[in-house]
Amino acid sequence: MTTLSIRADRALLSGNEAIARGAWEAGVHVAAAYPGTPSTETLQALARYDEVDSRWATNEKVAVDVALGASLGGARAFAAMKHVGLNVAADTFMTASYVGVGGGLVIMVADDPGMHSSQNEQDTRLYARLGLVPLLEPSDSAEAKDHTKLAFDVSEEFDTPVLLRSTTRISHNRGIVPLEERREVPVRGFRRDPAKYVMLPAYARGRHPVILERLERLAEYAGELAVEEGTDTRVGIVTAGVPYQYVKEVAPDLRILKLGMSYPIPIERIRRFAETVDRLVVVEELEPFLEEALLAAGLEADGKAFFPRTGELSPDLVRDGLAALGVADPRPPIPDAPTTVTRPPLMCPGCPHMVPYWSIKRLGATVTGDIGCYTLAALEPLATMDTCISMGASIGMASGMAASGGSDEPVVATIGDSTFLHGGVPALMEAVYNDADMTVVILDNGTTAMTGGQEHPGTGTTLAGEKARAVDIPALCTAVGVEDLHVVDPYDVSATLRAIEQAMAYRGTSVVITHRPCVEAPLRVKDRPFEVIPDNCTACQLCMNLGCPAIVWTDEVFEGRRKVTIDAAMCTGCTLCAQLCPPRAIVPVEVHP
Amino acid sequence: MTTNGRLDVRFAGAGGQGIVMAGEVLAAAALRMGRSAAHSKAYGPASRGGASRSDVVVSDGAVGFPLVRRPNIVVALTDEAYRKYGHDHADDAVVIVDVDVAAPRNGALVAPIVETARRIVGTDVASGVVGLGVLSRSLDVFDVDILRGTIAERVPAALEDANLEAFAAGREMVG
Amino acid sequence: MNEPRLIRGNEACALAAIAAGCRFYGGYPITPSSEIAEHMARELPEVGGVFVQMEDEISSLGAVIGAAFAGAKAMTATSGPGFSLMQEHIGYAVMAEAPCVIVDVMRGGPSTGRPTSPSQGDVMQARWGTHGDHPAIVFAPASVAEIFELTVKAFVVAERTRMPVIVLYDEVLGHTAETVALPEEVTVADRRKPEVEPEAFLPMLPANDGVPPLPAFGDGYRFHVTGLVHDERGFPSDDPAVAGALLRRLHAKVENHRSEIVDVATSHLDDADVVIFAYGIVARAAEEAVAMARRQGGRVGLVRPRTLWPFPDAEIAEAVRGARLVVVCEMNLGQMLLEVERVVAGSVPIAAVLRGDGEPIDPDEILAALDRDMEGALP
Amino acid sequence: MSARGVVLAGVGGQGVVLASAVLAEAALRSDFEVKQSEVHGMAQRGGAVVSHIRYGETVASPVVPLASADVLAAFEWAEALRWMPYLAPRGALVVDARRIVPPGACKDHRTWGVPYPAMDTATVAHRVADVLLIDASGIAASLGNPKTANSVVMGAVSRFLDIDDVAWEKAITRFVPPGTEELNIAAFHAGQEAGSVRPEAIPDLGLDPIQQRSYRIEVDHSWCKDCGICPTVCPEFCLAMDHAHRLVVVDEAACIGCRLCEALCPDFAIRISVGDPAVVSGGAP
Amino acid sequence: MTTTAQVREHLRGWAMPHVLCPGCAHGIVGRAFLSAVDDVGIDPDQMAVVAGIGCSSRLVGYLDFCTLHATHGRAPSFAAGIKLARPELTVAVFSGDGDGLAIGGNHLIHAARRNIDLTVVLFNNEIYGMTGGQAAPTTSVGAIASTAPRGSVESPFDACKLMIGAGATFVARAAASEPYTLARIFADALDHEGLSFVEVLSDCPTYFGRYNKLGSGPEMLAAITRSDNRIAIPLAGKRSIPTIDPPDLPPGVELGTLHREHRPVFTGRAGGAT
Repeated sequence: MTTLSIRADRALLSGNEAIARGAWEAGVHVAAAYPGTPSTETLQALARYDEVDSRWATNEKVAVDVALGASLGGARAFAAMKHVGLNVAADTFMTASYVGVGGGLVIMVADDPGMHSSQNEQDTRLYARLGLVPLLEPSDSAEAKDHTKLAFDVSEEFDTPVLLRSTTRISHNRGIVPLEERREVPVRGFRRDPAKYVMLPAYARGRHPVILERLERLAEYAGELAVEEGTDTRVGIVTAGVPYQYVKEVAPDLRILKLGMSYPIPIERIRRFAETVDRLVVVEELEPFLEEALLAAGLEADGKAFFPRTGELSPDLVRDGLAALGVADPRPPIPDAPTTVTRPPLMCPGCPHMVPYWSIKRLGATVTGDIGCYTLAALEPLATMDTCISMGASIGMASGMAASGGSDEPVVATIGDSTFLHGGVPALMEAVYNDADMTVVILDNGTTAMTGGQEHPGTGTTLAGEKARAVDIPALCTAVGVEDLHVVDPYDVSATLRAIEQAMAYRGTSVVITHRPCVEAPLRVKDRPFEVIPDNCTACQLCMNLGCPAIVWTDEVFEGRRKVTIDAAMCTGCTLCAQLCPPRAIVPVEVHP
Repeated sequence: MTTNGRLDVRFAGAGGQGIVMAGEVLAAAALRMGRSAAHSKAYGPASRGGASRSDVVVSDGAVGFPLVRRPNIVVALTDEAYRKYGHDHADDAVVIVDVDVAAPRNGALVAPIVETARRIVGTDVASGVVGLGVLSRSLDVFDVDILRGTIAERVPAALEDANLEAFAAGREMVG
Repeated sequence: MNEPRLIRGNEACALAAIAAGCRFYGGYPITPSSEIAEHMARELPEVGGVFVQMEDEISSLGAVIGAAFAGAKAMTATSGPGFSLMQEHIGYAVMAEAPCVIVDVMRGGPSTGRPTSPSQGDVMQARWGTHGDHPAIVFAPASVAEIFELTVKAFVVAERTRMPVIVLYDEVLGHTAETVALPEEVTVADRRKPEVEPEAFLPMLPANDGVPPLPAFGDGYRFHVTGLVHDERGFPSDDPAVAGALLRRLHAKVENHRSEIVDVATSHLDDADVVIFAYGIVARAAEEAVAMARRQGGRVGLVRPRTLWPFPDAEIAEAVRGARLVVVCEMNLGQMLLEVERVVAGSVPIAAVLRGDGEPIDPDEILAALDRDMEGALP
Repeated sequence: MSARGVVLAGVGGQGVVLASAVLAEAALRSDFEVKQSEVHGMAQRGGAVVSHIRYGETVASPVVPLASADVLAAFEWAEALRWMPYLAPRGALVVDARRIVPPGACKDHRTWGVPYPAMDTATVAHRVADVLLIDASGIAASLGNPKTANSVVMGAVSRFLDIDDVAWEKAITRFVPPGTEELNIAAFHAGQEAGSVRPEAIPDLGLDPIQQRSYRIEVDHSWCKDCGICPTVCPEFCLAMDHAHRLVVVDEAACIGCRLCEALCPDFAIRISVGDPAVVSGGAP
Repeated sequence: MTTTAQVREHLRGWAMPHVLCPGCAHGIVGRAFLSAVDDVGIDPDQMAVVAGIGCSSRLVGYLDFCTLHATHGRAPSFAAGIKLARPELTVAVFSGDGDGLAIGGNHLIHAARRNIDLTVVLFNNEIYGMTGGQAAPTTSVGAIASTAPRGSVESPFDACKLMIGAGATFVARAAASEPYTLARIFADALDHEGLSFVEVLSDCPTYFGRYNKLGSGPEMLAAITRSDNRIAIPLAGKRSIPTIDPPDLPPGVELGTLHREHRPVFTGRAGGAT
């Protein structure tokens, strides 16, 4: 048996790690982001490199502001976010296109086709067209790193911000990536140029033609970046990103034009490719972005007639399309999957969000929710969230809901600490300002839990792990004018129920801050677990209403109902089920000496 | 001594000299002699040392007022008790005092009662019995055998002989 | 009758209680009543009864009332300070109609006063001590023999009327041994039990005499007892009509049993110019005084209520008719005097021999008063 | 050789992602091209977790196409069934013979999905070459740490892959928590030796359907004081306070007859009685 | 736990609804008690319940046993009289914290010392409810009452420790929020020969809850459960992160059967103790 040595010049990296590596190798100086699946790990990976000033921003707009500022200061700058984050950042993004850059400015946006953990599956390529900004689209980890480095060069060469579009399948796919050294790029320094950087209407009017001219040059560049492969000319595939891999998987010999830069679209380059094949077909996820551009350019092309516009593609869906086009074997019949139990995601054992929602459900309210772990409260058994739209939307929506008079129950907005600081504060000011009769429950768990426990301005720690000033959320609420403010421990069922009830009863904008650290981050909470004394359990299953995954059935039945047990390995000892258990059947596991 | 069929007797002494028993013996003996009797005594702190009293009313018929008014007979065992309880007696009363009493009235019978009790029984507690002996000899009202029998009943068996001896010693003091 | 023997007042009280069927004693030691408790502690268990020394007089009467509802004839005994503490439960016993007997061996007061001295200072407290407008039944024996007699009677009356019945005498009587020939048997009474089935039972529905039948806890009748104003079901009521009717009935039932309760002794009244009013130990001095006065030729008589409460208005009025002077003698500064004044209502002059120093009133004192206050009463 | 495909499936928290990292690393150390794909985010929180690993001379798609996985390794029975469509005809199925019943399937009345499937290898045996139902959790526990069950499963998986033990061991050493390397390697080898267990040998969870009764909730409003306690204790939300803060029965059909409302009614005002029989709940099939 | 139908058998239905406030948990305690009486199999004709004065004490009027609503604090003495006079009865005492520990404290400890075979249930709601929310001997330091408008400054009694010290032979503390445990403990207490004392943590939403902003019945019941040491201790010690202050949790109490011994029972009769 031989011992294989792993080579130091390559590594198995996720797309996000590869992008971070690429940014580092490209000599990036400043990076800012707001966490959002599937983009989050990018900045966390970048933060491991000492040369880079990596930081969490309060939201995506701030992240782009920071990156643009750094860029105008002459440094290479990077911002990362998920697709919906770009909506938040769109204001700065759109005008950044006009001002151009100092140092290279790359904005990584991770789309989530299939909505594994997102509220929509918008296609970021449309933002590129809207902003007249070039967009690069890698198809695997190795390319992700290469495209990132390229993006910085393009940015500086064409004086434009560059979008780097990933998708879940790129970001969370691991592949082998060759590793290179960092290229140090000197910070050029800020060069005063009000006509370029101060977008007064008069100056901006001057910039628009510049941008359009830039776009033409970029389209040409995009054509040079495109790669042609394959010999089977029955169909020519135009594609980019991970769908390219699916096409290669299903029909490796087909003629393929793989775009590296999918905006601006290199129409002329495609027109030339089209001449080499019988039939032009676009394989792209989500919107018919390329397809429509080709049709508009007078090229005959197929796409969404064969490949779905919703959800993410897969080798199987691509096979289905190619088979329909007659260039691939149809997939073999696949027997139906055996029926199995549904397994929706759950809050963690000991999650401090459980009781606030349990309480709201008990009290009855119309709940505008927000983005975070607590969105799971929309599902059984808590089933206590009536809306969930976008980061920070809960508070403003509650204000509007209250104004509408359409809810015959109290209106409650629920929002996490990170989300509150991201987008909730202005809305809270609006609510207080307009005296909205509503309650805001701020679920403060001291972290950005949904994306895996990132720091934020309220946590007192930076991305680099250094101590920072923490936002005092109660003081902030007071400062914006909240008069009915309650801070409670959500592990105290009674106090939580009471605080929320009192806040709901208050006429005006009231705030309840439930205050307990997340059980997973930044420290994993694991205390003495609780157990069920079977003799005492009356199988009411009240404890199960918390939605704690550590509580499960046993085979023991009481009056026709199953008793429960607690998985000691999962139980964090949060005491919540024990507080709810009326027969006192749930007690701490005895510690035997 | 004028009695109208009623005799008021007072034992005065210190706690622990057996005056309550003496009174009870006298009352019980009176009952046996076909008369009525009432016995009362000082209670409370006075009964625990200091001056105390033990009163018996003996009547041929029913006892009217059950308390001793002006005693016809006084047996006083200490000077203090005599001064407190012993002086307010009928003019023709029989007064028997221990040698401890400093200034008994004229005609009082003075005897070493307490000392005799100590000598015979070993403690002061038989002083009352000695006093009863003196009384029974001074005044021919009580049947001596009944008194002896009553004493024998009331004292602990082990002290029966000593008490009877003390009673006899009391009687002997009267010439 | 048994052979006469020397019995102290407190012992007679205990003997009477046992003879009357008392099988429960709850008490707290206090001079000059303690011998009753001591006797009961010795003797009650011998006859199958229960003795418990409680932590205070409040709980003593509480236990007694509890025992009463459990079917026992029950009593307690105390003296001034303890009697004060018992007032709360005397009221409860009246309201809840708990048959029981309370003995107050009076001593000098107020407050701790003179614990080992006699007094008649509690006679008004026995009437009015507990709050609210309530009836009272109080007996005042004047001798050891009467302590026995009236204690037995107290049990009889308590059972017949479902009332707490108070026996009042003073330290002297409690501690004095007198020649008594106890009766061989005594007349006892048992409470009336319901005749209806438990389902039809209304706990506070009175019989014709105003007294509701009383089953014991555990007899199969499940009922509620309360110190609150209650209706015939025994259940609290806020209805003024119910409250008014209840209070009237509580009074009426005592009135209905008046002939069994009220007991007044008299002597030498036929030709009396002077009538002495006295009760308890003072009556004994008065008797002596009457005898002395009569020996001197004075026409002096005695009225001696053995029932203090309800006050024997008619009997006293009758006794003083034709007298030229009434002399009220009591060991307080004039409590029953007020009642006598009320009854005599100015028809006869009233003199008083009052003593509040803790010493018994002497016959000579009364005699002297007769001399002083009624020239010619004594020739 | 065309790319190998392995699908690892389990429940959030079981270590699926770690196991797939080990496999990818082992393949990398065997000088293969490797792609591995997983989904982060919500699915990790107690939900179903799946990871695809593809390796070979060249690998295009990071995702295993349907019916093409050489091995489907499931750390839990229901998850094995869920991902069966990915398994190639006559591929190998490795399953830890344990059941993690999601809370949603545990409520007797309020299931929010399909009930938990019976453990019966016959339902899948006809579509696979090898069914290896191993008691990985039991083996791991007997080795001293139940958390090494995923290493046991990977040991069993290794029997169907062309990656040598040295690569596996190095990969395990790299990814498992420090201090547990030896234990995990031992677990891995135990998995290589593990024999298949018969489903009948697995203790029954008692998931048979339960004959449910229906219940009547009677509120004696003349006794009830509308204190609001019972709605907070009713596990099935049958009771609620209306806007006038009066008690109302909102969902009698959901009543499971636990009688908590009775026991916690200070006013003796609630009566639960057994209603019409024969309402079968959504228990197991 | 018996059903409402069964429990109602032990109620004087004609007297209901009872006088207690909405959300007052005393009724839950009463129900658990009735359930225990049923479980233990006591003949209702042989059951006597005595109460003092106060909200909890009013409860006995609704129990279809022989019931005696006594004077303030004195219930143990009435109960002693009943039990001693008629030993075959099962006798229980319902008392409030003010009733039992303040005015009746002496009776309570002496009942324990004598070890009379009674079951004493002390309803602890930390306040005088019937009289309008005055401070009780159980009011926590800092808690607001109408006679402690700036917060109570007196240390409260630990009733169970007091009773253990006084010689009670069965001492338990339970919570009104836990009817099943309550019924079990009541059953044990009723079975126990000698004085059994059960302190029940109950609530007073009308006064204590209102003065101290503790919510109404549901919240106060939940708070009782949270104050159980089995929960309060793990909560207080739970790991936090530096930037989030550890929650300021009030101290908890010990629940459960705290003391049990066998000691001769006082009967007041010849032959004395059993």
